[in-house]
Amino acid sequence: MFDYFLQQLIFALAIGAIYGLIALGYTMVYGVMRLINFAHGEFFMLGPYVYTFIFSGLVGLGGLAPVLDSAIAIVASFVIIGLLGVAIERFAYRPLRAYGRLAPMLSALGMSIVLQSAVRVTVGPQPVHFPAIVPSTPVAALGGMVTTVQLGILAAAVLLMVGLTLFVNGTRLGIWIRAASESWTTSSLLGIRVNRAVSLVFFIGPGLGAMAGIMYASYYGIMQPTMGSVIGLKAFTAAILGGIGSIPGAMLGGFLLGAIETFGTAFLPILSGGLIGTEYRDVFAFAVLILVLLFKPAGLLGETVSEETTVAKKDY
Amino acid sequence: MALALENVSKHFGSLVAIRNLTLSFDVGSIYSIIGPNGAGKSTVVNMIAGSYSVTSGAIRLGTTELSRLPKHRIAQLGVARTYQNLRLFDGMTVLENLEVCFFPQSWISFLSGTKRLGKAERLDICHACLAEFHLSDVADVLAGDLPYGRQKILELARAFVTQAPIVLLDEPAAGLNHTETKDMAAMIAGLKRADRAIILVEHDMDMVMSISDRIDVLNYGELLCSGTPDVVRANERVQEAYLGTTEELDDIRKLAQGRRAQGGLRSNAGIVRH
Amino acid sequence: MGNPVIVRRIGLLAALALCVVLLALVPKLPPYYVRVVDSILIYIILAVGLNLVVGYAGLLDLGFIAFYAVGAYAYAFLASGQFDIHLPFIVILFIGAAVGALAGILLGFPVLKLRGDYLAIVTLSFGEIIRIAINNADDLTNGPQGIAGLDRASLFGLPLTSPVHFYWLLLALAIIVCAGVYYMERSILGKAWRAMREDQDVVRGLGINTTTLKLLAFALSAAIGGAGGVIFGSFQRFVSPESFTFQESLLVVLIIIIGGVGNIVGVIAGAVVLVILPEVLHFAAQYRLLIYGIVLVAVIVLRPGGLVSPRFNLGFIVRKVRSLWLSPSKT
Amino acid sequence: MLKVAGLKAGYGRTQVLFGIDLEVRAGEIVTIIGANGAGKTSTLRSISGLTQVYAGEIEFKGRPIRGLPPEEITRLGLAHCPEGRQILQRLTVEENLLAGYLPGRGRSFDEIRTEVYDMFPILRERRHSLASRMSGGQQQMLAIGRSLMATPELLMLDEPSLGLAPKIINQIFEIIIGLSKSGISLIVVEQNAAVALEIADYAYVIDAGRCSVEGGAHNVLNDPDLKAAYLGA
Amino acid sequence: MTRNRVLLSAALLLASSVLPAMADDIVLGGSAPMSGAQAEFGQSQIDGAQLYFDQLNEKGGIKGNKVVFRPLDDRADPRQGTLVAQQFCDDSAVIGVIGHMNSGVTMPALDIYSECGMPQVVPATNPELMRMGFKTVVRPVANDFVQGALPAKYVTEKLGLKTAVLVHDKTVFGQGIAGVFKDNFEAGGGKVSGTHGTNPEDVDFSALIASIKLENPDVVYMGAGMPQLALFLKQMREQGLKAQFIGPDIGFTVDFITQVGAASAEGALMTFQLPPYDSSPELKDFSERHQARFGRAPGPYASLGFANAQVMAAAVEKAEMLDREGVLAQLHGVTVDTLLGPVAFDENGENTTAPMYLYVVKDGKFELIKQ
Repeated sequence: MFDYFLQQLIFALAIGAIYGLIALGYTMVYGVMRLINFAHGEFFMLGPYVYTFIFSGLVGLGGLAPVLDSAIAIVASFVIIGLLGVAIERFAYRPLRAYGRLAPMLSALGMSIVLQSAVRVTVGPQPVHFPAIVPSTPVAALGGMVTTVQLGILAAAVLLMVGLTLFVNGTRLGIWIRAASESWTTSSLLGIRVNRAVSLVFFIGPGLGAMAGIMYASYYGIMQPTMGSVIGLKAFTAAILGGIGSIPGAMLGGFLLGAIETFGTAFLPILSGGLIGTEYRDVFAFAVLILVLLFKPAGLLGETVSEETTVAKKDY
Repeated sequence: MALALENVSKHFGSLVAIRNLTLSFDVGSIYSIIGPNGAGKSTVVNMIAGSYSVTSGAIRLGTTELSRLPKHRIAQLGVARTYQNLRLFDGMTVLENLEVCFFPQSWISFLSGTKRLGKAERLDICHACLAEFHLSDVADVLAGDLPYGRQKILELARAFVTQAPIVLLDEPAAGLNHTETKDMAAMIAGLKRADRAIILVEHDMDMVMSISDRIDVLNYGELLCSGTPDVVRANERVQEAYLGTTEELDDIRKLAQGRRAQGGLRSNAGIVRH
Repeated sequence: MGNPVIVRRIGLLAALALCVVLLALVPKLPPYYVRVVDSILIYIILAVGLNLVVGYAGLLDLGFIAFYAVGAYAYAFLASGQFDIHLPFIVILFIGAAVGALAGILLGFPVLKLRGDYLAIVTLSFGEIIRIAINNADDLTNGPQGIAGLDRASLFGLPLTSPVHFYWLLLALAIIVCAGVYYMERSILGKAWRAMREDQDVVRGLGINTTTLKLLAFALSAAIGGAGGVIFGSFQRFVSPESFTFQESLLVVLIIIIGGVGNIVGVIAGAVVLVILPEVLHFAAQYRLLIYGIVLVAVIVLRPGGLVSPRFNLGFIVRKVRSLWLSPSKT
Repeated sequence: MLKVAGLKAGYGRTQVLFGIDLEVRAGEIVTIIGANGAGKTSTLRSISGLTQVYAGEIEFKGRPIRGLPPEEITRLGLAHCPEGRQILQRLTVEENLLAGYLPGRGRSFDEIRTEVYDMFPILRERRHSLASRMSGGQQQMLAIGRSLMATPELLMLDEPSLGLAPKIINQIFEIIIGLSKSGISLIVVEQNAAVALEIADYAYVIDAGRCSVEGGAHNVLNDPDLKAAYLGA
Repeated sequence: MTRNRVLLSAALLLASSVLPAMADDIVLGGSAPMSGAQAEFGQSQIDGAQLYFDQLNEKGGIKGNKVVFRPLDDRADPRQGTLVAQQFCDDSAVIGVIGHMNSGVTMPALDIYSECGMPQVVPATNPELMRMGFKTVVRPVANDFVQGALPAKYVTEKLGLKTAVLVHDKTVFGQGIAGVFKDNFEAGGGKVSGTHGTNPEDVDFSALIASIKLENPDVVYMGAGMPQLALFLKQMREQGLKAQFIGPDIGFTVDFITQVGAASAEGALMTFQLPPYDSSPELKDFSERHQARFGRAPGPYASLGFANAQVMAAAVEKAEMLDREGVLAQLHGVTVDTLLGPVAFDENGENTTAPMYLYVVKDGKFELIKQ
């Protein structure tokens, strides 16, 4: 049984890493804009498509070594989707800043429909095989089986998370983002160009989402226009669970959600004697979320703001 | 009915905002709480109204202990207040700002209609109140559209419309000019009733001195002095706490003079009145 | 132009008459259009209900469709061969509303302490939990198969079979709901809600229990959702979980925002636009959703405050009618 | 250095400033005093671009700055240390300083940071603690230090003594004098008018959104009428 | 408000002017999800039907009349489905409908079609549909009973496998077909040791597979859509679960094998309503035409869409009057050789001989198992 547990833990970590990466995008955007960016799942979906486009383009042009082609395509996807994020913020969200929080949220919802439909009508609705970037070989570890792809995902995700943490905590640009998350007014008084900080966030968030998308496609071997909807919602849940606005919270929330889902599937039927089947996995995940929020109303690592100190009078 | 603070303390983390404060307020008088910034005046008001919890000690209204009750219960028992920064319902009319105060206080009274004012009755009271505060002409104007001074008066009216026995006024003169402040003082003085205690937190000394029956001076969360305006005015420690000691000022003065000696500045320009 | 008051009166009368005539003409349309109008009316009812929570109480509820589902399944359980219970439609309508309200209070309790976005995600979770539970409880609900062959509804002996019958029923209910909400909005309760939306802290300082206020909003809105669900069930005569997805919840929220939050006229406009838009876009075949999304973003960027200005609300229309008709001297 | 003429400003439909004229010359300490809510803070916010300006001229170093966004005004060398300190609570002391540092103004981060730490040794001591854990006085020092990171030529301090113990207040004022000596021009908005007038060169009295009196600080301090009106004595 | 009025009138105008048809054209409706999560399957079906009608028109249409195929998107939403149904009913030019793909969407729509006497060929496979007593509808494709029974028989009788685990996606189709498999498997002496529900859009089954591994069954039957079938099998093989994998028709595509990987897919069983694409010139021709017309191999339901169109066209061909009544009179009695093979209907409208074929993946290709 312990082996079984360890095996499940490996799965939980792999999927949790992907959730966490996407959740980072939600949380960063929320941090500076107080916006639930419903379009974020679509950046995740676009990642593998853009990657494939560039990769096959490179190969078509003669290409370099496959590893180099991959690397170039990965970086280019990050940049292209990051820029797309910046453009969307500029045109679909920025004009709505003065109109409360519902209007930009709605706009994000619309953008999500647009992006997903656009991909569907250009490449067709069918799932497409996505060749693994790293060949998948099983490795025995911890009494279970790990594939190289899982290890790769975990490594890449942790690398990106550490990189982001270092960037946000250690560099001037990172500090600017954190300052803008806390107060636009104060930041602007300090000479921080808040709009640029916002753009930066809309570059990094979608870029990370795209990275998660490429990992995901590589892990499961497919990509499809609708792949961002469900996982986007889950990652958003993870961000809330960790405390939205908090970067470590998003990572924690991602891994936690991965664990809840995996262990829910693995142990719910066993522990309930078959009474509660795996089909209740999402109910279980949502129930855990609600429970956490009952005791920690701002998520695990979110800051509890007492109502007396909330200056914003109108929440919605 | 009397409001009493008994050995009340309030800590914010490691910061002690109020230390063992004991005060009591009886109906029929106007009280002022003064003191330097950060002395704990607003904390006292917020604790009475239930916005802040009490770290230790008790606050009682008559025989009821307020300090454990939720905020809306405290208000229902008869504590009304205004806020340091205007907090009106900007998107509602002046009349509606008052009307809301008559929302039925519990499920039972809401459903059964007992102890519940009829609409006509409610409106009569509100209109009478508006008349009393000279706001009748703007009854249907959105509160947010009123000029600052009248918004202040509306907030005052909202605190008085339910005839609460305890009214807490948090800096009613803040932001008003001299004439307005004088009017405000007269208005508050005129609201003194035998069945009502008015507690004022205010910086404007003219107002405080002219209308208060008793002044409590707070410093570092403790009561520095308490008494009639004359007593307080004469108290040296109060003067010190408010104006700073002369020696410290001297040091700064010396430094300032050293700097000015460089010259070329407008230090000695005459006074121009616009 | 003679007496301007008279001219304006005639104009107003003509406008009102036009509305009545248009509404009376709907049954003459081909059934497809009647069905579209029926859909619009259902969404108006739902959106006006949800608006109580989002627009008046200022709480973003992303799981509203759960109450709709509760209502629809109430009809399926109580008027079909599923348990061989066949209650009259009108009885189930009230039961549906009551069960909806109960579910609303149930949801209300855990979320009251939560701030905006946390509240949104918890309501979303609640909606999903309800849908998944319906999908999984095979013995009770037939799971994904849904419950088919629901009773044909009848009201006071009149059978409700065609889209036209439902048009009249839905129109009546929509008017009742709009009028009820309009009355509530102007009552002291509505004022307390508005005040709470502006500054919940001060409202508490006025002696108002905001917990009660919020629960009341949840319960009322859920009751409307439940009643809407009952009608939906009796109209389709088939219920299955796929009618109650998160997308449906979002659609109702969209209707409110597109139209203008907190404004019944806006909600009506929003429902009209968002129900008709996909129908119009049928010609675009696979580009349909793409164009829909583009229109959505365009509308919101161009009119961020909603299609209908907050000033143009039901109160405004009523005042206009009053001032022009009832007391012409005051114009 | 700074010239403001006929400034009218407000928040949406509520106008709060009805015509402010003021001037700051190089090296001066100018103080703005007046009743709470009279418009002192709004004046500073209008100058730094935070409050909507309806009419009037604002010129900094001969350049009109009305309508510029706050960050660009700061980048020109006009820093604003806001009321209530507005420390970024979730950042550490040093991160707050880093947030305030503007590259491209000719001085390195390390250089200014050392200066600030020398001025406020307590900040160096607690450089890695979260700003929210600092006491009120320390936060005020941090706020001033942070403003200095932008190498300002004119620094506007809004209520630097607010909520501070008298001893700390005196320290703050000593620092203000020190800043002035190092060549920074200052506007100090103060409720504690008595001390503010002691250290200032020139004073403006604002009353209900208008400039009612101006003059050499000492003359204002010693004017019997003004004393009665604004100094609470 | 003016904006809304403009929008409204524009809406009504546009809605009434969708794809105008010539007076003597034969207008046939079709409906399936063409947007949203199930767009792939719906679109493949529509494409298949379109392909046949194009082919028909090239040959001069039916009795010299051009066939206009008018597909409408139902988004797999029952409410949308009723609107689409009503729209077809209202348009007197429409004399037959192929739709809907989802049983849940078809269910409330049946009522509407039958009320306006609309001849309907239904692609949805839920057995329940044809037992509701509607006389306006036929189903050429095999229902889930046939599809679930065939592989169950094969693995118990021919392969002698004893234990099975069922996985389904909690949809009407997935759950229904898994249930049928279970009944037949148990009837054949097998034992079902567990049934697991997933969500229709799940992609990660690793936790579930690990727990199935504990049960170590001989057979894993999965009632789900694509790409879930492929993902499940791939992850199953990655974890070294060696059980016999069986899936339904929806996985009978080239994509299935590419997505799983030829090595991992080896040995998987799949049911399908058609003989192999290369088994007859018609099928070969279909496959090539599809590739030529749409630039891709036939999607999961393209051939079924094609066959449904063949049935509808045959009924129209035989009709004396080119109206609904005329077509309806012929609908039940029609016999036609389709891609599926010969089609004829019983009193419920089910195909009496609805064929079902079992395939095994061998060397990266589907190979028919001859019985």
